[in-house]
Amino acid sequence: MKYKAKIIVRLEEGLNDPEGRVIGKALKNLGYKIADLKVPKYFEVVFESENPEKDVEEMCRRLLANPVIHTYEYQIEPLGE
Amino acid sequence: MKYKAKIIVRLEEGLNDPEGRVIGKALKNLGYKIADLKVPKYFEVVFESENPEKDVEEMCRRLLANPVIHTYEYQIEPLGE
Amino acid sequence: MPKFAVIVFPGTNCDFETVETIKKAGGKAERVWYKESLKDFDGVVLPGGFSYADYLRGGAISARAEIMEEVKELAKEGKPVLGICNGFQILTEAKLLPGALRPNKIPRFLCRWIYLRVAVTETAFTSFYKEGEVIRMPIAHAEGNYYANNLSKVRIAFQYSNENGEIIEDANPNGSLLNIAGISNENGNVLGMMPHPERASDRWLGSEDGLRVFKSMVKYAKR
Amino acid sequence: MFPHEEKFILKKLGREPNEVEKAMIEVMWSEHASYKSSRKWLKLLPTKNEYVILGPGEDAGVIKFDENTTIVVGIESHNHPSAVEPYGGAATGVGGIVRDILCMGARPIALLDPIRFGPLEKERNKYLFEYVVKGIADYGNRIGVPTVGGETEFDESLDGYTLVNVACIGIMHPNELVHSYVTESGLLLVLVGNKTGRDGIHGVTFASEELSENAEEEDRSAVQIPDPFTEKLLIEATLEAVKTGKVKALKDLGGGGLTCASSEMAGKKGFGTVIYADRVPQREPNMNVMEVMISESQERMLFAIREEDLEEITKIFEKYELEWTVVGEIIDEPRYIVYWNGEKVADLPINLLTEVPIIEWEIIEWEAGPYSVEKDVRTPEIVPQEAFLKVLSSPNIISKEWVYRQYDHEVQGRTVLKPGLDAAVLKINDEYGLAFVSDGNPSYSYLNPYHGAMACVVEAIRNLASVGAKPLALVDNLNFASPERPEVYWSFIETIKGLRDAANAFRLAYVSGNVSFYNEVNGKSIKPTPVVAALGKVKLEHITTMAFKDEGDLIAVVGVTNRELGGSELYRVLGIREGIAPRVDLKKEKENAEGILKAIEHGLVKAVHDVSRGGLAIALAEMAMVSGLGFEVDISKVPVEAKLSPLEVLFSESQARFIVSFEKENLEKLKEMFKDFAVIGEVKGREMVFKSNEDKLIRISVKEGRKIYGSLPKLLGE
Ligand SMILES: Nc1ncnc2c1ncn2[C@@H]1O[C@H](COP(=O)(O)OP(=O)(O)O)[C@@H](O)[C@H]1O
Ligand SMILES: [Mg+2]
Repeated sequence: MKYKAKIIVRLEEGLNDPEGRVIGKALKNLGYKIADLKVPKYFEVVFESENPEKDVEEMCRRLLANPVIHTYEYQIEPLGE
Repeated sequence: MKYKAKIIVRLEEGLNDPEGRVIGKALKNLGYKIADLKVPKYFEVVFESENPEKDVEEMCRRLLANPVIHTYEYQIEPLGE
Repeated sequence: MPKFAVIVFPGTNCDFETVETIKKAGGKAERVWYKESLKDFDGVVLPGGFSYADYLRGGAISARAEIMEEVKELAKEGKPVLGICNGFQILTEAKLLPGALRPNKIPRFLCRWIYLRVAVTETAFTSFYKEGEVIRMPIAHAEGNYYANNLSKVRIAFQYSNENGEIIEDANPNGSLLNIAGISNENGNVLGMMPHPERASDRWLGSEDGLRVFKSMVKYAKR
Repeated sequence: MFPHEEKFILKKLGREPNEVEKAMIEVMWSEHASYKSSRKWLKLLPTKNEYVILGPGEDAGVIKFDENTTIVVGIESHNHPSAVEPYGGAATGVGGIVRDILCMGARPIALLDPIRFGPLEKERNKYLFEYVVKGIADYGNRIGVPTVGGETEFDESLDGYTLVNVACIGIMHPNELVHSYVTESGLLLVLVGNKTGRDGIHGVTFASEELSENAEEEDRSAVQIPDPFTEKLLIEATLEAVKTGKVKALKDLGGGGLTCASSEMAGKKGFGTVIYADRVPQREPNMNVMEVMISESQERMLFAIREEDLEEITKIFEKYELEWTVVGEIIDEPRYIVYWNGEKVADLPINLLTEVPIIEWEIIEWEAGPYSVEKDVRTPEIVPQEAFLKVLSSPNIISKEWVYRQYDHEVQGRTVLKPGLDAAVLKINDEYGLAFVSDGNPSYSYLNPYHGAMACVVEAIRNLASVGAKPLALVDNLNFASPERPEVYWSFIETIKGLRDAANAFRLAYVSGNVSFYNEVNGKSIKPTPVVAALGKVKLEHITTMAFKDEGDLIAVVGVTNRELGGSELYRVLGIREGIAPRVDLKKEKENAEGILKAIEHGLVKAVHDVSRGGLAIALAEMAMVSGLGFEVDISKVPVEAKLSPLEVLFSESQARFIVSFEKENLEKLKEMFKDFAVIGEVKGREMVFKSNEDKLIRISVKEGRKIYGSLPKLLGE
């Protein structure tokens, strides 16, 4: 079966996020009232699998996220054959 | 009012996407059956605004995306005062 | 003469000068493409560069390559394993060293010369230094901000300092924890560092302070 | 395409070209690919001397460094694409020039990036600036080629636009030179690298037209996504392939894509080619033959190799996981034939693609009309201290550290002199280094294109001399507005004459170059902007920097100061657009540059800096700020030609001048070496002090000066 997973990888709460800070500041400089801006990593993966949950969980743990600094979440939807 | 916007910025279809290609290949090498992998940019913005739709649309056009190569979409939810 | 493998991943770009520097330090060295084998080598250097263009995270994809299993074996045998810049990122991503290298506090690539304080001399790569010695070499990275939630299994080898060896916030170019620029494992045979000692091994290039990293490594491998 | 061109084609072909043929001809005849309105004038430039192995004509110039070392150099602009998409435009500009160097068989070892923008007060300009720099950084760093210098200039005339030039040098053994043309038939054409997509289609024609207001929406096709990962693999694979000696010809795919690369490769020495276009790996579905043939997708190379060597060479490509395909072959008949799924879709005499007739635009005489802005103006009276602070804090003067810290200027382990000094120096062997620098002065060129062009050349040479390097070769990049405007075309011709005369005076040659026309926004021309990059050779022991070395050293000026403030930074910060551009006296330039080299060789000077933008005041301040040491000078001692006000002495941008610092005991020897030489003060304390006789004009601590000098991040809102 084919699936599509949307995966979000975030920095652990409490770690500061320099990239988000800089983009947030740039938007403030353009005049917007930014209270917070985050830039999590985001992946859209189309894949074939017998066991999509397990596969996506593994992809995150083995490659897409670094457990030392990241948490992750995902949604999986079936795409049919 | 405070709002939270989730903004996804994608490369136009058809453009070369080395990052997606390389990460997709890395997952394939780990044994997954990847058909397609994309790495859109993803922003979570908390901001204050009188006119949130207009502001987010502008933020995208002025800084977060370049309409020449990107498309973008967003969802906005109110957070209260 | 001990022979070192300088591993080349797709996108590695400090391999040639690293080979030359090892030779200058009295060792033999060869570039080894990441699909080749590491048998017959007395040590390994993972040089700097942009393996896989830093896509995903610096070092993340390389760390999952098969050759890293061989590197782990070598490390277990006590042979010297040195990771420089991208090589350091690979070592942490491969869990050969704890922690992670996050984007710099100013999230941009930063190329400049810095001062380092040598914090420990009992490693395979620092025996030619004096403890507390202040040395100069360049950094060149976008993700060099070292972070770990537990430093108990680590030896801090190099720290960013000012000219006088003071470990102060102002001397920290990337926001790393405790000004850490390089760490080794408990055993001292695996070391990762963000600064580039191979770029500070020729008097014309500004300093020869880095050469002793390689001299130490060669001496250690001979033992 | 013009009607008379269409007629010419009809006559030559004896029939109407079909659609595919027409598209290919159009691409090859575009201004960008054919140089049709500049070629005639470019011929004026000197292209030969004892160092030149290969002058203009192939992808890059080749010069001799020593018996074992050949240097390859080229320069390229990526102005339009960068104005539309600064990150990708600038990055792919780097990629393009790097492949030009690579395809001569050389390893790219250094980049320079002369870049120009509108004023930073405007958000759009700031955005263009930040992303151009990021694009260059991300690409150059990832392919492991150090960016060792460049220029960064801001000018009102570029509001909303950007000029992105990139120069690259490569190194190889003399035996490794590979040409871009074949000299035998039967060779296979192997396309290596990225898949071919629709990006860049009409890119060449795009670069030959003015940027219209809603270019962003229209010109999507001209923008490409940079892929430094593939480029780095291409570099290593290509060099490994070249080492086998079995690569018979090599070309990168740039403007004009496969059509341009294959027709030039085959046609140059009279051969032809058959291309099987459907074999080209395609990134997008449903591409047609025309798209495949003219696509400008990046990171692709075309190799010509013998059939028996195919396996050996392609093994190398496979090692680097690069896709390769045999897309065609070289034939004896000078024809250009394209097949698409077995069907012949194009069949042209190959010289219809490769030999484009020259068309002369209207040439006019310079009229003392509206364009003639060169008229004398009085320098307003302002307090020198105030003027100094204004000029020092100008975005054109302040340190560009914010830029070059983002570039890996150390990779490959050769960078002896790093960015921030007069010229970069790369270590070539244990004895010698290669100096590399670029200069452009559009504010002079605008006032006087002839002298402005000469000023680029002589400033580059002064920069080389300041670090102790003897000039070897030049390359030029000519950024102009539409040549269809008479005044633009005139300024272009004047520029070429200036470049010619200046180079001739030093017996130097232009080994490569680039012309970029149609740089206009909203119907407004940019200033004529020639940019010159120069290469020099320096003994490592002789390398000198602008940093003051010791307190008590004397400071002297070499050269004469005239009242020459037209186009100066002082006038710019005061909003004065008129004036007379500094005049270049080639004899003096030569004498003084040679004198400086001799003084360095004899170990007589400790610090040397040329005087350029901002005049004596800024040159001295830079020497102090780089070193941390102050000075005290009396500017009434500066050799002048006529009577000048103190302000004019401080900020005049007269050419042919240097500042040196040295030990007292060398004074007499130095005096003998220069016609115009005067001690004006000494290295002293931690303050910069300018006096005129007993009047104190300017006094500011080095520390305070450095704060202003380092204010670029602040201007960017950081
Ligand atoms: N875009 C850039 N990239 C790299 N280096 C730059 C850039 N712009 C300026 N620099 C460096 O800053 C220094 C000063 O530049 P500039 O004022 O143009 O020098 P000069 O006046 O001597 O020609 C030089 O070392 C130059 O290489
Ligand atoms: Mg300058």
